[in-house]
Amino acid sequence: MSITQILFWFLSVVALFSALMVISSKNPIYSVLWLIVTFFSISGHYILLNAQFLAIVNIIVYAGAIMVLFLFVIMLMNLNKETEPPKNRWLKMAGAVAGGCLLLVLVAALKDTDIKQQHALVNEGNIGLIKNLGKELFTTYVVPFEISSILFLSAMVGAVVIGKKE
Amino acid sequence: MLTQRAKQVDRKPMTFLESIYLWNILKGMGITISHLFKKKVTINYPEQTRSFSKVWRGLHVLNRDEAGRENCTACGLCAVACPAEAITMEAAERLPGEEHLYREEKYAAKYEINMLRCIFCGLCEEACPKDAIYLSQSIAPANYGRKGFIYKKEDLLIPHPKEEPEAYQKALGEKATIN
Amino acid sequence: MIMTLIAVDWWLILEKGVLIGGIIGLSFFIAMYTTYAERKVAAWLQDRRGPNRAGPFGILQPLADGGKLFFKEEIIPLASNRFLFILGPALAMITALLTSTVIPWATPFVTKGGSVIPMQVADVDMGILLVFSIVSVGVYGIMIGGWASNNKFSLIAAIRGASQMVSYELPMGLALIAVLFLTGSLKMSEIVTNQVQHGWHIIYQPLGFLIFFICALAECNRTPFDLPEAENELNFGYHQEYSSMKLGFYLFAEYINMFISSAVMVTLYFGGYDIPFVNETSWGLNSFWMSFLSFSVIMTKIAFFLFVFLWIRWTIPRFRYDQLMNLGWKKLIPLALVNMIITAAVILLLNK
Amino acid sequence: MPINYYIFLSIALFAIGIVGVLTRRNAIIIFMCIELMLNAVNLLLVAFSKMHHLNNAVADVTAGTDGQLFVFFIMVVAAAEVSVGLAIIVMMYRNIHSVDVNFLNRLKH
Amino acid sequence: MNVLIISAVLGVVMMFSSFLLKQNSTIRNLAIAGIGLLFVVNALEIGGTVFFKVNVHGMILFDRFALLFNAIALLSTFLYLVLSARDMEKVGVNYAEYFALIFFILCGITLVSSFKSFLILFLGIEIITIPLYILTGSDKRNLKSNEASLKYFLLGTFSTGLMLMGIALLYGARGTFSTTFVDVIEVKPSPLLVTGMILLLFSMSFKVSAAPFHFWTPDVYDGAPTVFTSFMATIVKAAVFIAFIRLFDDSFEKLQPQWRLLIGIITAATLFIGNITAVFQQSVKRMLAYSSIAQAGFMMMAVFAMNNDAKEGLLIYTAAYSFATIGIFAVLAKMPDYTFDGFNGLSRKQPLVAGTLTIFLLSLAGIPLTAGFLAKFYMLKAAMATPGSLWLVIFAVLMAAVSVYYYFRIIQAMYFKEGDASLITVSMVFKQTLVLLTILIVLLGIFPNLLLTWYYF
Amino acid sequence: MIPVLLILIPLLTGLVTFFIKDEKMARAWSLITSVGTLAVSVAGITVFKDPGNLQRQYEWMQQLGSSFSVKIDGMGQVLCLLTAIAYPLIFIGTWKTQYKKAGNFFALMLLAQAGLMGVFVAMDALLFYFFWELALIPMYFLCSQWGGEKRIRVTFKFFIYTFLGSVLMLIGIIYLQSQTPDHSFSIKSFYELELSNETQSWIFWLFFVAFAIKMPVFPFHTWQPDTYEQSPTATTMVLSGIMVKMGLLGVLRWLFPVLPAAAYGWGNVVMTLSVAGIVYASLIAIRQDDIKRLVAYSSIAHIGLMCAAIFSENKSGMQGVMLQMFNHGINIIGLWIIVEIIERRFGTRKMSELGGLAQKAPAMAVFFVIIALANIALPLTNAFPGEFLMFNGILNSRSSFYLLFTIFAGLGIILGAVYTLNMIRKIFYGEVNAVTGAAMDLQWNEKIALGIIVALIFCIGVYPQVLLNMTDEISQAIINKRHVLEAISK
Repeated sequence: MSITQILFWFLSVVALFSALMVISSKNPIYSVLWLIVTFFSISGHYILLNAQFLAIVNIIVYAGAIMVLFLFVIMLMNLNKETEPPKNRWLKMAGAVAGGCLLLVLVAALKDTDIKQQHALVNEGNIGLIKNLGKELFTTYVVPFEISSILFLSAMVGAVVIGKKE
Repeated sequence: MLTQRAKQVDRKPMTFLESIYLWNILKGMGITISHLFKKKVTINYPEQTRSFSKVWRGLHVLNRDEAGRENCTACGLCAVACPAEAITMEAAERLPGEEHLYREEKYAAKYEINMLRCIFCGLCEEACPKDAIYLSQSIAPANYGRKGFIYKKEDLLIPHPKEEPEAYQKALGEKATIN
Repeated sequence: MIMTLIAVDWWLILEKGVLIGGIIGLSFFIAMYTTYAERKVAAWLQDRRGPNRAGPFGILQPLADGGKLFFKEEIIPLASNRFLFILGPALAMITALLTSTVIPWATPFVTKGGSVIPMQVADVDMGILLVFSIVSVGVYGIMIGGWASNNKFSLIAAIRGASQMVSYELPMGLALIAVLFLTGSLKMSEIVTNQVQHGWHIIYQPLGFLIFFICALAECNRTPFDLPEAENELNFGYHQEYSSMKLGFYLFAEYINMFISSAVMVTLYFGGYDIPFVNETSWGLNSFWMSFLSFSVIMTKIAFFLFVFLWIRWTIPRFRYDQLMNLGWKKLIPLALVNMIITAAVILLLNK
Repeated sequence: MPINYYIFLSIALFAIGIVGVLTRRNAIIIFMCIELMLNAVNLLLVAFSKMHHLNNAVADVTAGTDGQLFVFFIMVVAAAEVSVGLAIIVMMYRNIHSVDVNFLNRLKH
Repeated sequence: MNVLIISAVLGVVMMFSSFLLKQNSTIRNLAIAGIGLLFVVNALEIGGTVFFKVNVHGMILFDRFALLFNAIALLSTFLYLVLSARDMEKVGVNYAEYFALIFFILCGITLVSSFKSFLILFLGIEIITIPLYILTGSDKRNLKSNEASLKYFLLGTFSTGLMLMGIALLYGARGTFSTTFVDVIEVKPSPLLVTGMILLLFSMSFKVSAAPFHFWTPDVYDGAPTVFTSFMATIVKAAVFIAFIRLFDDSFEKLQPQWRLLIGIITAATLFIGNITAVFQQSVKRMLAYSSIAQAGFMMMAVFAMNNDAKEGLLIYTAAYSFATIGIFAVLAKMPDYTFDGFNGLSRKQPLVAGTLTIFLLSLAGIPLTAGFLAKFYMLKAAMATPGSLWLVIFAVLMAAVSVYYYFRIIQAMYFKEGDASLITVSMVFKQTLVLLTILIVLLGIFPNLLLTWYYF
Repeated sequence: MIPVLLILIPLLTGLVTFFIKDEKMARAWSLITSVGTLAVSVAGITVFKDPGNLQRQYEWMQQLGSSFSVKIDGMGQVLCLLTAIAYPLIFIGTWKTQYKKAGNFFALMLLAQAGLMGVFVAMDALLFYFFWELALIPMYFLCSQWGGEKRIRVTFKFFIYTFLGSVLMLIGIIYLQSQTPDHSFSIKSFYELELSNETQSWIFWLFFVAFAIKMPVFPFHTWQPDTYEQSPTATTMVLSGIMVKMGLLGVLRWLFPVLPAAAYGWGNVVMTLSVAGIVYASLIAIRQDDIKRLVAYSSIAHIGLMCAAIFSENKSGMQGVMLQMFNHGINIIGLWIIVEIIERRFGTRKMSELGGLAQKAPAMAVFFVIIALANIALPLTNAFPGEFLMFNGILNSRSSFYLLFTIFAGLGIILGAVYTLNMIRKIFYGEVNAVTGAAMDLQWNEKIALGIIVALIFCIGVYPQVLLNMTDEISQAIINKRHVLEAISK
């Protein structure tokens, strides 16, 4: 067990546990908080993989912006109380079973994939550093980058259309 | 208009430069920073007290004469004059052998001023025919309870001029010189 | 297992541990004395004297305040969410402290053995972005605290604070990008080195600095953007239900934030530990004094900025909420964008 | 790290997200579970990108960069989606004061 | 490339026009002129004139297929705007923004019709769907619209998640996001590859509302303002189908044994559910929603068959389906009553409109001499060419016969039932455009080469 | 050029008719144009019968392998002539019938004619399918708009039935096309196909169901009586007089030569169905009170006979069918004209409410009796040679059950005589009642129409050779083709 492995297992357990808490918490606020924990542990994984830029962006975008918005909305809606009426238990069970089945199927399908002997480079490799990513982003991927600006424009217009009081 | 400092309100729409406020903010900051170098007006109070004006009306004092006898005859004029009805008293007959204590045949056995009611107007002083009560230059100290603000005769009486001359002089304050 | 433990570079851990401890201590110290300075400066600007009872010139005042906060009764409202109620101030404090990790506090210190100890906890490749990410997480301290109090004033204040911080992060980042154009790196150390070589960024980026500064004010919830704590509207803001040291944490976190943001501004625009107009490396000082000197230089600059923070607080009145948002979204962001574009254009022209 | 671990970890996260989507009724939480799914994908992509980097770094120094850039794009899109989605949820809430998806049956009749 | 860039620019222009232009009619005319411009530049690109030389690094390829589809989509959009742009005023106050969103969607459509990289596919689909969420919910005071929007949004993002997982797995297997399949497939393809492909298949089925992933469609189409339903049920859906076939043609052609049966089942289920459920609908709008599912089933046959006929046929199908459905929706938007009975006796009040509507319905039902017939014909022909698909073809035509039932209910209502259905004022231009649509449909139905020659130009 | 004209004239004039608002004008216009069509048709048989005039091919959808290829062969001549004659007859016979929006009515009628002509002359499978549907759509509108009370439901049933059949046929067509070496829809390529027996046998049903529904053959007939009953009579005439021939033509031209082995294999089944249909329809017809339904069932019986005769697979049967296609069309139109008159005059179609018309309207009675007797194939009437040939064909068929088929078919004829005579008795004889009391005799237009029909009945009854000459070659060709292929498939 090297430090890296310990960290990997630790982060994985945290990620899975908090993800489970996200879907099982009764209080939406707790769900949000657990989700933030998940994001942090995923960021930890990124750092482990030496994808520093993504780790930081993940925190800035997801934890720092997206989840804040979620928290905002939940707080403004005052959903802190147990507002979710008990759902049909069978339906819930069915959902869980369906998800579990999907997991099983995926795991079974990918269990003996041909690349299972391969490794992901941990702690090394500098492709995750901003210099390399930036260079690639603004040369090869400049067209998608510009296209995503269209996406943002449309989302902006959309948010205005939806949000503006009439 | 008297001061000539009134300024006509200007409701012109702001120009762009004005609307970013930057210049005005800098001006304001200049004003505040200039105060950094101004003389501080604060007085370090307990160490350094501020002198009262000559006409300051402070705590009441029940006066004695040179021999240390109380001036008050419990006539009640002060109580009547008091607009806040802060003064109450009870009179008593001077017994023989108490001449060194009280100047007249009648004296105030009990004399109370409720300092929470008192407005320090000085009318009691005006009303007193015997020069028995006057407002000194000290201020009422803070206290923890209401009771403490009802000043008994003992609290009000000026120290004895013979037995404690320094305290008497101090309590007399500048009032003495006026009289 | 043992081999793993042996393989760990304990010396590095020790070194970093000391550095971290030092910086945390420094942060606390500065924060404490900023509270003192706040009162002092307020007094001076208002022609008063300020606290002067505890110790000479009142310099023990922060200790007294701290002591008072420590010994006050801890009140946790019944209807509040106990865990989150405690988590809020803790988060605020943690995020405030974390930011200092990437700031280079002084020139590296070279030991006798020749090993170089950078005066920086971590020279991360992402440098300034890390600061941003931590700052962006800092919102949660306020939000959770405000919400967990179960008090509508707290909630409103928390939401105000959070939206304000989220909004002002944008122009801040945009202003920063112009700086990054100049340096070509996100590493804090390189940003400083670049300034040592080419002059401070404030010369090239006055507008950018102004925007950054305004945003820093807003990020720290300082006047004129102290809407989350607008006493006359919201009783006391998001920490209304807090008392004792939890309140202290919030207040402290704010001052630490001020300190760190001053440090960031100094690093980004005012050359970090660089002394202007002179070439200090040629003085032939030994490494320790060099570090010490540069550290005092950076602290002086930080102190100046802290003073400016306070100065502004006692000069400018609070904004109205809509004005705040207008300023952020309609003025600062376009301005920052223009700044960014102009910078980019100029750089392109000069490079041609 | 063997790539298998990453595959299973992210598939597990993905499945948890799906279960959340299927079992919860609160629209916001469903939305959050979707974000969780996206994050699982991101993690997997990064792991794969490092895997390909390890395999191909000799031939191409930037091998695997595209995976991380894709993650970047996913994050970008997720941000845009969130802004729109929350706007929709809030609009909904304004009208019916609930975000329970089980109330979304008015269209059925 | 022309269309992509210019439509993005036009979207921005429309954004600004909301506060620069006061008159709604000016905004509308500007938008229509913009689409016209787009059509022209697309035509120029087909002719070989490309204004913008952008190095796309092989991520986008504007081949004939894409350009031709763009032409169809733009023409449909043009007609759609001419017919329905006026009705958007009733939806809400953000008139110009709606157009801006439509232009952005057109950007997305050009992307999904020409992608060569999963990244572009993903971005394109998102650019299409995000504005659609908005347009669906744009009738803010209407609860149904809100709900439709939320439902669409949740399920849309969910399917995006599936798609991304698929893409991730494919990336793991191949190490590239390019859709072109250079790998030599061994006897047993990698599980990663197959799983990824299946996830992509599911999510694309979601987007095109193929059963069993169709359940959002009726609600969303029903809840959305009718003008926008028209757009999303036709042009957008067609675009996603183009993406679908492109994806499977480029990437998964060699995996055919893995997906053929699955797609066959999906196709059959889509046909079945779409047609059978449509029969029981009382509201025309809802019926059209189910009919769109049914038509999607037919279009799925192109994916199933995946040969040259399928591609040609899909082009015809998109054109035929879009033209007809746009026309029907345009009329529907003018109806005060969306039930079948609401159409009673329309032929007496508005013989011309009823006549054109009949042609549209006949085309949807696949009656010869309309484009709809040829479209279905192509699909059947394409499917027939793949071995072992006869069951599907027979099932499809049976379902086509079922579809006649509900399409003809409208015709019956219009012509044979007593009633006084009437339209909210229709302009002369509206009628002329309807006639133009009719002519297009019939022309395409008789001379499909008018369109298809350009494919082989 | 002739076949193109036959399609174009009604098509274009029909489109024009939509815009004629005045009823009189529309009626006159459509009559004139239909006479024009008739003239062209006759010209095609007589003056311009060189192949160059009877054949045309235009480029059309080459990519699909389809072309606009039309040709009038012997069978086409008969059927085109029938169509061309029938239309003026129908228009004249129903001259007095009032229609709402008459312009549309006549326009649709003419469009249907164009479709029918197309079906009869199309030599390209896709084209054939096009016209097949094109003929259907106007009929649907005609029946639904101008029909009786239950028209919408009933005609819808009719439409769905036929549409379903036709799309199944479409599958067959597409399949065959995909099997042709040159991927062509032309009839030539189809004829040259050599498919395995199994393939043939399932494709056979795809086609046959479509044709059977159209004819209709026994289990597929349920739409027919209702539709005939509910449709306006003019439309019913087209339906029963001409349209059913589409199915027969389909079998003869598109089924037999293309799928000979299957036709041979399934022959017994089809014949059984047909014969069962004859008996079944006749029995039901006996029980009918409604004249329209009675005629409808009698039509089923006749068509059943024709279908059986086709599958008898010999020249006599084939020729009989082709002859009978024409005769049946003429006869049944005549019947319908009278039914229409009765219905219009008396407001009822129930035989039980009528009676004694022979006294009140002797001219009508005469015409009716002649036509009715022709319908049951009395010698000297036109149906006699046709039915004779058909029976001959069935009797000579190579099916092992030929005797059984003949007996049952003959039984159908006898039953046909029963219900036809019964009808005559009930309507024209017996007591005059309140309903028939105010009857008036035929008017000029009815007299003209019925006169022409009766003339035709007798002409062909006496000298069927004209028609037999026309069909001789084609029926021989069909049979030959079959024999050749049979030899191959053995």
